[in-house]
Amino acid sequence: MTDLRIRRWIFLGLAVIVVLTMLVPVTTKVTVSPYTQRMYDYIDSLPAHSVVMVSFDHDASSQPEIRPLSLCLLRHAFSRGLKMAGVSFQSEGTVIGYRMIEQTAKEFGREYGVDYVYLGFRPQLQAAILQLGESIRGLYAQDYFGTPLDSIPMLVGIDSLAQIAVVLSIADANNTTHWMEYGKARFNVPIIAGVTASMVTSYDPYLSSGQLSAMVGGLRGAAEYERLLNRHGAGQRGMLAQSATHLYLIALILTGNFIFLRARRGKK
Amino acid sequence: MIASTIADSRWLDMAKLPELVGSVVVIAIVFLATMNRSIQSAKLRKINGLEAIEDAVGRATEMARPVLFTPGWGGDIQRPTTIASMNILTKVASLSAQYDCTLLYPTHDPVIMTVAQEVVREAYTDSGYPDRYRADNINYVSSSQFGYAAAVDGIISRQKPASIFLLGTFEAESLILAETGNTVGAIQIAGTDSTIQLAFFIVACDYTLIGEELFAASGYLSGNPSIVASVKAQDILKVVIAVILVAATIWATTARILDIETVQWWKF
Amino acid sequence: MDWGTLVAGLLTFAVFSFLYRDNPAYKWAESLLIGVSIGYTLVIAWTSTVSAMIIDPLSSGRWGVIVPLAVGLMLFGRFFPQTRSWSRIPIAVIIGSGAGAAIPAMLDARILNQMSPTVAPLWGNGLVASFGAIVLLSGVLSTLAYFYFSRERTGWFGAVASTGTWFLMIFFGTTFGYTVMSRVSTFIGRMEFVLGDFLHIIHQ
Amino acid sequence: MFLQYFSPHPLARAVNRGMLDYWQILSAIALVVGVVGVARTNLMGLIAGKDRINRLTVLAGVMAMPILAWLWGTTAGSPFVWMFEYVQMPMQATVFALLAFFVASASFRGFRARNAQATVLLVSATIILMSRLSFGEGFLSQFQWIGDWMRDNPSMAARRAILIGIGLGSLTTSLRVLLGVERTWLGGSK
Repeated sequence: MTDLRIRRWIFLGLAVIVVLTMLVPVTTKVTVSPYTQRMYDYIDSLPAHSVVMVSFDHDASSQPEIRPLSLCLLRHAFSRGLKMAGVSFQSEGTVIGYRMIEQTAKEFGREYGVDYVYLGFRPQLQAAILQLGESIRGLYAQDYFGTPLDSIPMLVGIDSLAQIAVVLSIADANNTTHWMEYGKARFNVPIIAGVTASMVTSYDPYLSSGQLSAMVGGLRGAAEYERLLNRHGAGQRGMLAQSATHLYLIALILTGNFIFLRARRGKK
Repeated sequence: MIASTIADSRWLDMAKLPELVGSVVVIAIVFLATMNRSIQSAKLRKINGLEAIEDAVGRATEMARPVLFTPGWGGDIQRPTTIASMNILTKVASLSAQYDCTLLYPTHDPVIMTVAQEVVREAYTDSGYPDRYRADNINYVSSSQFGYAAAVDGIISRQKPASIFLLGTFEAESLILAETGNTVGAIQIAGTDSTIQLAFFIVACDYTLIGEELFAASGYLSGNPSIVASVKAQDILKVVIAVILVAATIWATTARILDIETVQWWKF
Repeated sequence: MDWGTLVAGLLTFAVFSFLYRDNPAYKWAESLLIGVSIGYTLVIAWTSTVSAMIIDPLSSGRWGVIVPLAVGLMLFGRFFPQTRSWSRIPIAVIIGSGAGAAIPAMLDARILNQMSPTVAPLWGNGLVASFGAIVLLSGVLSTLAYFYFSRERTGWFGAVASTGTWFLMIFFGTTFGYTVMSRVSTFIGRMEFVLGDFLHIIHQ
Repeated sequence: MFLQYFSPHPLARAVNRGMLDYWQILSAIALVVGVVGVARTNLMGLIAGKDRINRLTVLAGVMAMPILAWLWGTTAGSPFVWMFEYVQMPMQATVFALLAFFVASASFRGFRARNAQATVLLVSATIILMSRLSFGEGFLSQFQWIGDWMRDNPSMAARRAILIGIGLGSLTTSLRVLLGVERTWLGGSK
């Protein structure tokens, strides 16, 4: 069999496994990791009415993975009575961020301009963060809908990162690093992050060095968070498919090696 | 610390003093090393990926197929990584000028595109073949991450480059490009400062420049004594860092064993 | 089903068809994606840069933006042979200032902050912690040795540097494992859309 | 830009802000240069009669988005956002989802126990995959702490060293640029 044909069979196998496991209505029980617990406790301990800046630092493409997690974090924050200021430094995250924040605010009956506000997109993340440290109005004269910031009740007396309790960066790439390198290092605002699973290792050192105050990652993190919030959601639903795929990948690694080692022995 | 977020009339923020001292020391070491004649003649060890560049371009020429070079989606021109990638581009461009091999350079950033066009044009001119330069082959494809990935994938599967250089700041698109490159049987030389993507490149590519190796590349390729010396300066700094780490660890361990409260001078 | 979901579903399948081989449906979807995403970027650049940073300040009499604008416009010099060298100026400014800004930021986040947490007492916090601290310190040191360029890898130094390779391999393996989770999750999330919103096989 | 990092003085901040504005303005201007290139290539292809439908699609996409935005605005619910939510977003997410498949083929092909180091690579990847299974408590949950330990110690060590290395590499590259030793980006070494 040629390499290309083997590839197609591998692809087909993966598709079949994921589709089948998603159709099985079984939920697996996840254990909550200390990371997720730390994030939960962090948000839980913020005083009510403090302002959280939510930065949607991800692209449309990561939405399938990160959506369950964003929903969890936003729901938790709204349920705690925190005020949310949404921003986005990834143009594609703009609408997504608005939809997320709008949806969860509605669930909790929060009012635009009083409990949450959406400022929209600005390019050049690092430039923008430095500017936010100086003056929010310097970066955003108006919110997403063109209302001047001065006529938004929630933002009275708030004009720089110094008045922000914490920045929640929902990210699929290195953007949280910029928040730490510029926002935290320079303006000392705490940073917490909801990230894709692949970013977890990258951000680990920052977590242990304290540049990142808390972090939760991936669909698994969402499943754990859903459990802490006592809600059933897409995170928990995806876990069986996730685990089955991991087993499939392990099987592929083993088969690959089996073929390789046998071929090598054949040569000897 | 909050004070540091507010502009005031002080010229120096005392909280940033360690960084300032550090920067001055680093700059001094690099500067002195660059000027020092004996350091300029330092010998550098081999880096596999760099040695393979010439073969890769030669292979493409023999197979009458193009060479593809792309700097990834994550960087902008200000990033040192992009500058480092440009150094290797110069080498690849002058080789493809000499061998009369088509060089394709798709990018996600128009500023990078303009710089790359200059770099390649200059390399072709320096090699004595200005007429072989085609500006159209160095193009902006799309700023969106997966728009870029889809476009480069399309180019790879239709033009079937014999050698692919993935050098720069990569994010999730890394494996999409590397695996597609693999299906057309290309030799792939990758290098990035994005730590997660390194894992994928290691698995999927023939040669991978790991982090700092990418930056050191210009010392190797240009042979410019000042640049060689600055690579040597990096090594000197590494020794300094190692000595500090060991000294601090001994300090901390001794303090712990003797149970003494001590200044944690290594915490910045 | 609404139009949007239908369009999104069909485009999803067109992109997945690339897994079998490059084909006209994928090619068309790719062209559409490229076109639309460039158009999208143009709009974003217009609203957030041209309109917000150039037109608004100018129309309200803040002329300061003219300087960066004029330098930036020199980039168009590249279209004419006589003025080609002009386009290097804006690039030089951006690279120079970028390099200046990178130095302290890199030192702080990439070097100092990575050094501090590596330092921990090697003894006195229990066996597991000690073992961890020893592994961590020796890992950092040997991997640094791997990146040492100006010395051939022979003798004791070669041994240290090759220990560094082992740590690197563990890191790559671990990262690969964790990243795989993310990729698989994305596919699962996409299938939630295909099986749920589009085909209505599962109910959310 | 280097000195302003350390200073809270208003002048330093103003210099900083001006420079950042400039970065942003320059990328917008360069975008025009880039799009002109895209349009030119596709128009020439269209005239030459190669691959007409696809080239037309690219051009239509490039033009449609600004027109939609200009006519109906760009907030949630407008046609521009519809195009984004139902055309651009699903396709991007799907291209991303292709990665799951590529990960599978790379696992099959790339993780071969060629030598001791490659074996370490494959064993640690396998352990992490095992550690992230969600089949409840029991035997498999043992892998979780092994995985966490690997992540926090040996893997973290290598990552730190890589980061320090990258930091050093970036620093010296930046310095080389400032000292004028490194001039490739100007196009050539002159």
